[in-house]
Amino acid sequence: MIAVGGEPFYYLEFGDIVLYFSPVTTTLFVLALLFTLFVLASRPERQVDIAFGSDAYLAKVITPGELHFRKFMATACGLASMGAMVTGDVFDFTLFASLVGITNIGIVAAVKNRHVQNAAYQYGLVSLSATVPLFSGAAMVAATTGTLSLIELAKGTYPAVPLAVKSFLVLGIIGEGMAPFYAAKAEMFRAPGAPYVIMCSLSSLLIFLRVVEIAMTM
Amino acid sequence: MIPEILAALFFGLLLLGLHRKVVARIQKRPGPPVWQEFLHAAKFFWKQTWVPKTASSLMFVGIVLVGIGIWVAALLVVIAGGNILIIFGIYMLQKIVEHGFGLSSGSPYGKFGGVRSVISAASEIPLFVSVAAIALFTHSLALQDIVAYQAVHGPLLLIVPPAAFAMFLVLLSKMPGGPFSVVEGKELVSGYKTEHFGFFRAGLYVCDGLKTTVLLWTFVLVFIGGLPTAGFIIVMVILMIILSFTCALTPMLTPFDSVTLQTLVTGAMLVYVGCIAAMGVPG
Amino acid sequence: MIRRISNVISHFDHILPLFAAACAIIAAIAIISLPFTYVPDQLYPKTINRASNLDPYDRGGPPFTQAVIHSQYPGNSPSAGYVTTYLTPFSRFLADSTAHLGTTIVAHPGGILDEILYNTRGLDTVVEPTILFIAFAIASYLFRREE
Amino acid sequence: MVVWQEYSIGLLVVLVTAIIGFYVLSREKDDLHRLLLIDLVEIPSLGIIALLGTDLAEALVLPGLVVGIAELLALGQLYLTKEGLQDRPVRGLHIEVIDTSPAPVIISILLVIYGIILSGFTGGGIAGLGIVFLFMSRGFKENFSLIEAAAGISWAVWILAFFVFMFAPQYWYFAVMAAGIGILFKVMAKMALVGTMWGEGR
Repeated sequence: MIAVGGEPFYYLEFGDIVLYFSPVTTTLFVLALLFTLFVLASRPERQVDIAFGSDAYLAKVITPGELHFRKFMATACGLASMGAMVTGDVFDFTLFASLVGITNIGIVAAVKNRHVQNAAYQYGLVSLSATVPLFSGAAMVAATTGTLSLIELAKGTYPAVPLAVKSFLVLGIIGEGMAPFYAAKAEMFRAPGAPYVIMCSLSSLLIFLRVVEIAMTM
Repeated sequence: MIPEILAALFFGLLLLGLHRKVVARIQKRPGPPVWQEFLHAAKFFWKQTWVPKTASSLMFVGIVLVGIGIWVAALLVVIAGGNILIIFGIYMLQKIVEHGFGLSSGSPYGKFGGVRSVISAASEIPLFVSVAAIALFTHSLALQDIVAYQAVHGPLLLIVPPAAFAMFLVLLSKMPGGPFSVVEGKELVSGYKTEHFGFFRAGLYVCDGLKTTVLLWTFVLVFIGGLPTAGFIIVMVILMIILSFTCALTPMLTPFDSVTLQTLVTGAMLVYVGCIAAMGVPG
Repeated sequence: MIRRISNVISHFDHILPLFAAACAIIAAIAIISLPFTYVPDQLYPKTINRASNLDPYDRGGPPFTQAVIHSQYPGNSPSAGYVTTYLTPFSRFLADSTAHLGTTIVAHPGGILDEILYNTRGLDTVVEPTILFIAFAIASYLFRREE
Repeated sequence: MVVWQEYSIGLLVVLVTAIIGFYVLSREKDDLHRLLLIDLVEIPSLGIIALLGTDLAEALVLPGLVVGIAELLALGQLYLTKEGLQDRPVRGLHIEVIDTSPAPVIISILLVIYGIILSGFTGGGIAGLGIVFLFMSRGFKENFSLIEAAAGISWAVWILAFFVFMFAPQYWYFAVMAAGIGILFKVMAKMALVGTMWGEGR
């Protein structure tokens, strides 16, 4: 019984890493899947900027090369969030989270706009330093309980995970793109190409939901 | 299923109308009739509709359906007494929907609305801290179990008042004209809604109606417990009036002030939950 | 006060210092709550066979036989334990004739590390090069766009 | 009462270093220095993983390391782009001996052969080094997208091998060999690409 997410009804085994589908993880997985498909199918918008001092306005158009690259990044981001939603292993989850972090950088880094690139760089620095609390959190979970599997941890027979270790994990996820570090992200969101930029937002929200579930399960 | 959805929609729009009425009366205006929002929705259904030339057309149209879809799903989860995390997950997806609305058109006003909706994602964090506080007591996040727990131990509103307060702030951030409602600020025309007109705007009203009902209902279920239907309606109306008073009597914050305030609340909540966890839960 | 805080967080240059400070604070909290119990019953415990030619990475006995692996779900990977001793013919010759061939993924392929990485925790390893792959794609895209 | 074991003492030391690292990071203003400092901060995290003290720790250190390197690579390139530092007129080594004699080719071929014999990660590294050396010495305008495609395909082979492990474990031998060869070519191609990315911009 996974206390917080409800009873899992399907397990998918990859050796020691077992993916599980409980009501909560399945819902999140399906949402990630739907949005990924949605994002893949839609074309980017043409962002309109007003040219000050005259009546003119300009529409920014995304070049085909950039379009392909960002579509690829958005898809990878979607796949990573899907994986993070259903994985039943703490370390695997942190890896998926950092994959989400780096695809988010990729989605906006391709934009040729100094301001956006600056924001992307700062966000990238945060997401890179966030791997420190993430991975150390996962390692400390293993050391203090002797397992990394959420399914085992949820059984309650293992020693409790110290609160500080949980905070490490949550802080790591926050660093991968949640508020209040969103301020940097919001600047990234000024980039044109709504469907792809939305993936950044979606993936970090979903991952945050999942880490709450994980922290409460442990 | 369809009657429930329609009832929830109708009720939610009425609540929003009530909100406008209360705010207007506080400001010494007569205000629109209570069913004004409903009339708006009905009117927009028959208005002329097209997709702007600069928009990402699939996204422009699809995001309306997505918005309606997620709130219908949330409503069904509430009715089924499902997991509260799913409801809050959907609540967070509202951010994505706002973002999609704002960015898909290419309009700068919509874009600012969308960007602000991303900034205001800070409002979600108090939500999760309050969820953690609840889980410490109920040991489950299924709505059924939470309601059952309250039937035995009395309303959670009295057991964990700070959690209720945090969740109240979250509700507040989704009310039009509230201190945290930076997303639809009037300096941005209509924020993320700017470019969606006609039929799409009607869809937005459907979204808003469902959203209001679902959020208020969840709040009542989680913090007060199971009630008869009439009781639910009365408590939700009272809650709405409290919210309207708060909205009318507080200034709207700048986006980053709003983030700061919500982050501070989150910090306080974290300390509180930490204290509960450290002292051990009675019962 | 609130205004001052929001002025700080509104600028993205301040995000990294904020995050670093948060990390430092959490680390300090971790130090305060420190003595953590280390659970002795760990997965994949480390035992080193000093006598082996494959020292320090021989934990699986002779090549192409199944070693005993203490994994989380032994039932899920029936072939666990074979990969511990994967050697190419040439490295096998080196291993047989000298005492200086450690077999790990960073020295030579094979060894218990590969067993964990490839077999029981394969999904981790799939995700990890995917990160590398994505990072690489970003770098090469940015690099090439300038040409 | 929880006792102070070796694990907790080790953790104390590593966490103190982490605090120092993060403190420095929070004071640093320069973008490039921040990037370098983060690399420094990552080391305590590897330390914490290593304190696990099992084979699992070793297996976890590797992804940790790779993620750090990968993000460093991407961010480094992003830094160059955002600062507009593309004007690096470096092309090859331009040493006369290396330009004309057949030695670089022979050395490269030897390295590649040795790498193939070793196979796996190290083999890929060594073979990749050989190719990088060849490119450096001759300043080839190599076909970037071709190598990229090769890297992608070998990556796919490698991933495929993992799925064989998971879904058809009875073919583990085939999977091991496919993985060993896949990673050989993958690392080789990646190294070659990274090695040629310097100095070729305008």
